[in-house]
Amino acid sequence: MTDFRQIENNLKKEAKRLLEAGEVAVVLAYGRGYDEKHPMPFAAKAIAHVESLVFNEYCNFNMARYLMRYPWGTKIAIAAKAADSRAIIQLVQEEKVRREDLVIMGIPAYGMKNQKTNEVIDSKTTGGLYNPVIYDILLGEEIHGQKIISPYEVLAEYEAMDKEERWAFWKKEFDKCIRCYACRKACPMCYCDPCFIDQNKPRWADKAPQSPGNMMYHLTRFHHLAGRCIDCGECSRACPVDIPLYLFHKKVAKECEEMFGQAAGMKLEDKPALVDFRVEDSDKILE
Amino acid sequence: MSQAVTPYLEMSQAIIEAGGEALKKCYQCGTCSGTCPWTPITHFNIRKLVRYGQLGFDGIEDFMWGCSTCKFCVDRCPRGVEIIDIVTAIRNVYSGGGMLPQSLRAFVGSLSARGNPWSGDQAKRNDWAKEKYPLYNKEMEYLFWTCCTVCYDPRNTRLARATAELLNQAALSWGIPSTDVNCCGESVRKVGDLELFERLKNVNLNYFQTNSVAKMITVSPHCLVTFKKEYGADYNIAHFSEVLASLIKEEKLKPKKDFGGIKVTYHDPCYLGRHSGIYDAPRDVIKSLPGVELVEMERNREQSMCCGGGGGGLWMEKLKGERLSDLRVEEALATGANVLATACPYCITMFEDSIRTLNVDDKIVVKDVTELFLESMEINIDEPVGDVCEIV
Amino acid sequence: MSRIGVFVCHCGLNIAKTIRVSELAEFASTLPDVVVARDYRFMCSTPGQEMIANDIKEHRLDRVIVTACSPLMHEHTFRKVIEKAGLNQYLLTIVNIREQVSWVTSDIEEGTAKAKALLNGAVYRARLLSPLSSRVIDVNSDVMVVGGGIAGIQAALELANTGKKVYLVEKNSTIGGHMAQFDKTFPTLDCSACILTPKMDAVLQHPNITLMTYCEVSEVKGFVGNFDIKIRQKARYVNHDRCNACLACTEKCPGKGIAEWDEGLVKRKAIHIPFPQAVPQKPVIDREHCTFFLKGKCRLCEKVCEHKAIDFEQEDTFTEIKVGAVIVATGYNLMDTKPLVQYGYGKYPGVYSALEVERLFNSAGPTAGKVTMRDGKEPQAIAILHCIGSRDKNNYEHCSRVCCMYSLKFAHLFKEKTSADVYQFYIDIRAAGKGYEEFYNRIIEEDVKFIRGKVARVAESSDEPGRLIVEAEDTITGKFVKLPVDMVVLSPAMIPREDSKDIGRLFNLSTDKYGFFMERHPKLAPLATMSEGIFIAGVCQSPKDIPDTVAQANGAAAEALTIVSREKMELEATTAMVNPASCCGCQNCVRVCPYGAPSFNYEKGVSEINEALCKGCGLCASVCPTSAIIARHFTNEQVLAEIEGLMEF
Amino acid sequence: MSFEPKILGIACNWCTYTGADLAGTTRLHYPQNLRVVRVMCSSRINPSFIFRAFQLGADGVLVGGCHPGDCHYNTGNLYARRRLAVTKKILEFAGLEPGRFRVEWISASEGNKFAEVVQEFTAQIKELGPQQKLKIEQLQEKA
Amino acid sequence: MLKKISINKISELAAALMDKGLLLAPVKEISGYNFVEIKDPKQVDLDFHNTIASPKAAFFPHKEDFIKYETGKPIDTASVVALNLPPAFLFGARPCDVKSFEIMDIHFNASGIVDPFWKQRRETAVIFGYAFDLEKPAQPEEFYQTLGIGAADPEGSDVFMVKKGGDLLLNSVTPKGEKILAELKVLNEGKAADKKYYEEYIKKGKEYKTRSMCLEPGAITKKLEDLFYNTDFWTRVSSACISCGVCTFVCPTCYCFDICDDTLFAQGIRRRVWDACMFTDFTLEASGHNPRTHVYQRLRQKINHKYSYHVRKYGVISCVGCGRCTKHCPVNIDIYSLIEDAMKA
Repeated sequence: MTDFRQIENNLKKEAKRLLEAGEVAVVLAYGRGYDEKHPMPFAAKAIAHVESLVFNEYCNFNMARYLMRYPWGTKIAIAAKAADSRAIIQLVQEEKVRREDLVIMGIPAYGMKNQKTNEVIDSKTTGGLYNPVIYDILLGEEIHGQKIISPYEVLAEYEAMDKEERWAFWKKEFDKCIRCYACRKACPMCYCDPCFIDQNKPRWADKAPQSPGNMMYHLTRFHHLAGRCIDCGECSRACPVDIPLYLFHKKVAKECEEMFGQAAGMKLEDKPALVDFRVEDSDKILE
Repeated sequence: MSQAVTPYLEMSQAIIEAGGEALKKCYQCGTCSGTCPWTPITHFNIRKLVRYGQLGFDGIEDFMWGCSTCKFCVDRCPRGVEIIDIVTAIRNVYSGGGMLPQSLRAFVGSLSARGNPWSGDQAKRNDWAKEKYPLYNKEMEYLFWTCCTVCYDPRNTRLARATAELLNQAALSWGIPSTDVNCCGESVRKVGDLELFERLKNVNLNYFQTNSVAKMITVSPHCLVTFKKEYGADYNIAHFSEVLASLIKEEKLKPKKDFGGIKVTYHDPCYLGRHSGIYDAPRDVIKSLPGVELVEMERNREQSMCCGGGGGGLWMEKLKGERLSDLRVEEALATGANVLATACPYCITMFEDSIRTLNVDDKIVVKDVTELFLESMEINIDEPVGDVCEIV
Repeated sequence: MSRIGVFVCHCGLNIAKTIRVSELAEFASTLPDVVVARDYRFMCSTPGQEMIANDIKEHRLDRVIVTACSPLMHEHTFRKVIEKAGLNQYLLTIVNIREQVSWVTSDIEEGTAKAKALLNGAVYRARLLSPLSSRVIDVNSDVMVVGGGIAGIQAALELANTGKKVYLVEKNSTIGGHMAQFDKTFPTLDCSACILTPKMDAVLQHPNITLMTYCEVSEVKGFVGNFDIKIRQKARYVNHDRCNACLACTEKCPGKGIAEWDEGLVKRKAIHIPFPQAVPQKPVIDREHCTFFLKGKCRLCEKVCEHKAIDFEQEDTFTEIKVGAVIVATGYNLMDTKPLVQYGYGKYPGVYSALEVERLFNSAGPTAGKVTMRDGKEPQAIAILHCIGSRDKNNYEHCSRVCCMYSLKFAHLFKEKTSADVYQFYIDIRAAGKGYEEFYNRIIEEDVKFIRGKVARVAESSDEPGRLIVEAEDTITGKFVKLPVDMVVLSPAMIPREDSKDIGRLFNLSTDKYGFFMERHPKLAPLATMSEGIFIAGVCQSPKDIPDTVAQANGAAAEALTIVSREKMELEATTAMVNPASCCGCQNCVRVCPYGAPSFNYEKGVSEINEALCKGCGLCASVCPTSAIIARHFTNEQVLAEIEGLMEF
Repeated sequence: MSFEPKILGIACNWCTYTGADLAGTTRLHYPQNLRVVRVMCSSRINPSFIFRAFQLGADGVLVGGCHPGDCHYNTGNLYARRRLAVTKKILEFAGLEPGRFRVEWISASEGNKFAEVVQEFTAQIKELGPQQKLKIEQLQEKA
Repeated sequence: MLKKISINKISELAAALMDKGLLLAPVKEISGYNFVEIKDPKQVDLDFHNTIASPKAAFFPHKEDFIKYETGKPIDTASVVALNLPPAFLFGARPCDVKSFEIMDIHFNASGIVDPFWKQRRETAVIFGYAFDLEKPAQPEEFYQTLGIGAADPEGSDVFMVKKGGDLLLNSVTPKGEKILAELKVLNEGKAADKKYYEEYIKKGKEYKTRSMCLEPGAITKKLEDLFYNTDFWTRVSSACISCGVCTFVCPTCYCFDICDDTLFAQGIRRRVWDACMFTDFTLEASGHNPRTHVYQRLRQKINHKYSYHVRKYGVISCVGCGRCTKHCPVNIDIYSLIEDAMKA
């Protein structure tokens, strides 16, 4: 199991060093919350703040979503677990942040827990990677030897359902949605302001939190994240009515990987899938 | 009988299904056969083998065993054809029909019965260690994976002991696998027996999982490539020459003895060089030895010539004059070196044979880079030792 | 609220036969915002058009819907009609009830129902139409040709002969390109200089051509019809106006530099002209090898020059040039074969690259046409190796098309000038031009030996020092061949110039993975590019021989004329624009647009669209997640409304 | 009387729309359930149009574009191919019958292909029956 | 009157209530409990601590249709949606939630401002309050004691329930409660011992400990007013906030809403939907100007509205300390620590 204490100390040591050397203006990591089980995303700007940095099995926040809050060109150090590092790569690909402005503190973590249900987070709800895909400093020992289980295995059960059953499942789920938009705000890739759903000209969907409007909002969001979603599972954890959004995003990510041969946020030089094309994409993807 | 032949496409389809997908890409330009070290000295012709595979002509059997999977042709092929996969697929399709040559039957039989190609007793796998070295357990950092050749082949057990000594000298936390592991299966896979390879692989995978192995060190490049490419799990595995080179750089191990100005030439084993891209680590180790001058052969690094041991070559009988290891020893002698250093148990075995048959053992001797370094630390591991294990 | 006029056409019986047109008009009048609904036998006829014009004035209509034939037929006619009547031409929607309804059904019920649905969709859409006006820009009539090889020269001459002013920009100190290096050309064995120098001279003399050698493009701004391009004139340290090309300076100069023109076979002076027939025939000083620049003394050339043309203080100068169109013809290089260690180029002196051999044959070359090796001896056996780097996934996958032919030419010249045995190692002989196969047969008859097998290795011969051994498998016999030869000639892959990616970036040309420029359409528009007004010709687009290059140069000249022959140019009106309030800075539009119309403004953090480059395809509007991009005349609201209208009944 | 589906067609101006006109000039008959919207390029189709069309009660959506490589704007339909493929996978995973959304490359000269595709697609939609899933019944959710 | 029923017979009570009207009771869901319209009596499950979303949706639903109309038709053809709902039984509301209805009544039911929809729902509904289990400790997020709410305050409920071992005591508080308890045949009479147990339970409820500090409404209001321009404070406390709006949607005392028109072809409905001050476009004006673009401004507004402006205008803090906003905040921002910080700042 990951040694959280060791990572926390390394995090503090590195944050202190970076802030003292003035290499970065802010360190995005995890801070103490109102109790042990509830840490908070935390932006340490001064040496004094380093003391309240913390790392335990509940620090599931994807800090990449805070990168866009700082003006272009600010030097930022960011704590990045496996999925977060993919989010950073995707944001660099989309030029929302520059790679040279970032000091990525990679955290190989295994055995993180979902705060609400206390289950151990595994490849069922996330991309199934344990080691950060990209990092400048590594805060812990790389994790090796784990049996590689494809994150898409959890889909088999839903893909096997026939379409009526699956429709009933999704309609029930999306009817629960109260349009609090926490999924959109929790997602590092959803940085559009204003979002398409907030607009009246054109009016894409009804405002009422009932099936037609909810369906339109969620289906369009799945499309906007196609080839971009890095499967960190933050949207499902933020949802107050527990809609399993990670399932649908995973399915779209799986299809995109099969059709376009590239997974989101894995390589810096890739271009996001839907703003790119290959002449030899086969027409079979349309059948 | 009539010279006309008709393409038998079911055969090429079977080859493609067995992993020879790249068969379709070859446009017979002849680069591979021009590059292959075997073409000038034997009747084996890799281009003809692929051609027969493409059209399913019969008569393929008599020259499909010549390839020693040294990957020189794959690196040069202008169409990027994975030729080794084609050779493995052809051998899988044909060996299924009992076409295995006589010299390989014993080797495959021993593997399926005893889990190692040397007909050594499974229980005697760790006898080379004589209980001096610990078995691996969860707390240890490294698993020192002992390849069957260094366990059973008398000459190569010395390599295992040398490595073990150096690991202790460097005070690393390591252990050797228990006797319920078996061969990594590289050679049997290249010989085409994929089913036997799967069986051997699962035994090892099971051992790795139960002991939650994370980091491994091996002395055999063949095990290195197989664990990395065919075992489907991301193991952090390194060849001992890399570990040794970094230990020297960090000054954890220092050579003492001055060799007095001897000339050493280094032979790049195909599975360490071309297959894994490790060229400099063994050279750094040699350069760190006082009183040693490293001389390079004309065919070195990416252009290195195969010793002939790969792809089951170690166990095949080769006619005199048709042995690559002989040519390679002559090339080493041409550089005026008195030590031929290398970093693979297969190469050591082949070169030992060649030096004996060319009876030049007074002019040149073959040593593993590890043995050389151990010698420089003046540690003697050659107690008078009887025959380690009876070859049944 | 809008005031919509609906006009249904019978088109004689074409529509009226399977659609109850009066019922359709009656249905139209019941729809909200429809003020007048009429049907008439021929809407496109003059009385029909007048009816529309009158109704616009009388009922103060602000939207017109014509339900008739396909918009591809009469949209322009009706646009002109409503424009004359004072209504903006884009406030019109055509409903296609002939080609897509009446002609494709025989059931009048079905036809009328579909017509109603289509009309309803049109009404929903018409409400949201907005007036648009298209901009007109004037066009500069000059042309710039980048690259002074045979392609650039040919294009410049064609354009100049039509009276257009041409700026020919060449990076080297002379025009002529690689063709000027050759001795003979296949298949006719014409002397290369004899057919090229007249054209080079014509370029020099032509009043309409401004020749700018030793110059590079440094910056490109503007768009089709209005490019302004900054040219950097590299310092020559020789004042070409005063110099009368007596070349006295070149004899005296002590400086020694590698002669690029002779592929480095010999040295040349610091102050030099590349070859005797160079155009302009005036020297330049090469800073790196001039003893004055290196050590601060000498200045021998200055002393010798009677016309005081030497000027060591010269600086790079920049000039701004305005042109309407550009032809890029930057040519090619041969791949450096040193990394392919197996062939020993650069290691064994007997291994030559093709261009080096061209210089050996050339009478103005280092050996004045005599074939002598680097050690001065005449080769007894020569091996010419094909496909070195070409047709090879690890280097360049394409076939360079011309190596087979010039290898045959070499074989002929070797046989003619030496008594050596000549061998060719090939995979396939590709002789597909006019007269090429005949040339190949002629060479076979000259007793050149062909071995079918790609060479694996060139090694030093151990028993004959100084000679080379070529190792390959003769795939026809299956034998492993070890051929002792004196000279090995490599035919390296033809690749674009190393700075082709920078030129691409300057002119917004995308390049393939090797650096060849991407044409707009491989079959139907091989000379146009994605940037309007920029054309390409010659090997910079893909490997080709001289005849094809000249043909492309003429084509590119014609295409450039289509732009510069007009004074004015009308821009599309249905272009896209960005609403900065909604733009979230994701730059999707910048990444997808093939024309480079959107660009990202980093200060404001929003995208902006250059309407001159926008073709109105709407791709950026559909990839924009926040619907910030408005695709005029096909906005999101209009399309959504039309869909809603179509689905109502 | 038998179920008459409402099918939305979105056609690219340069190829499919011209192909449809050609089907008209050659008087090829096909069922009239298709209602066509003309856009300048298949890449103009925003996937949200497709979702919105099904919400507004379309029983089937047929998108027509130029063959890859023939697009008037050169790379438009290559982007569209990827975006519409993702749209199709999303609709299928949500549970809509796969047969209801179809993309066809129809060039300006393939009038008969246009007629065949519309014929075949309309029959397929008739067999699938009315689309109840995404359709907004009435604005009032059943309390 | 006091009635009694054994806990494992709850489904019978639920069935009885379902015959009389709409039953809303807590039901177990994936990561907690929620008030749901009960379809099958066995769903009701009372061993919950508190629900994820507050029961405000019973009276202030996510979506309320006001007016139906047809575009293009004259205005008088539009029709106001008549609301005739069966009586609703809110079963198992905790004391802090019941108190929240009192605060919400100020806005929806007070003199002068009457929302007919809220008013009708409130009047027809019968609230079955349910005391917290005093043996179990309070949840770390709760701090209703600070707001002067006891763990077993019966005020505001029509019937107040207390758990006694395996039984459930139901005591009527209001006439409406009396009437319903009388009608429910399935309940049996409470004994004197039960009555005494009930009174003691209520008294003990007062001392029940949750997180608390002495919070005199005037003091916090004064403090917040001084703090208004201290942007460092607000930036620090809001640095983690992703302004998602979950806290306002689960909060029992947040009542902001947005009016919008949803149209389909010619039909149109004007309706009310929940809105949140934390949404970025909450204060977006038609001109495009948005006075509160930054996260810290929105968080400052939320805190000030509840602890400062509401007190100045209505004299009571618009918060009941149920702790839901802390429990369900995706980034674990805790309103209690924030108020503590504010008091110290």
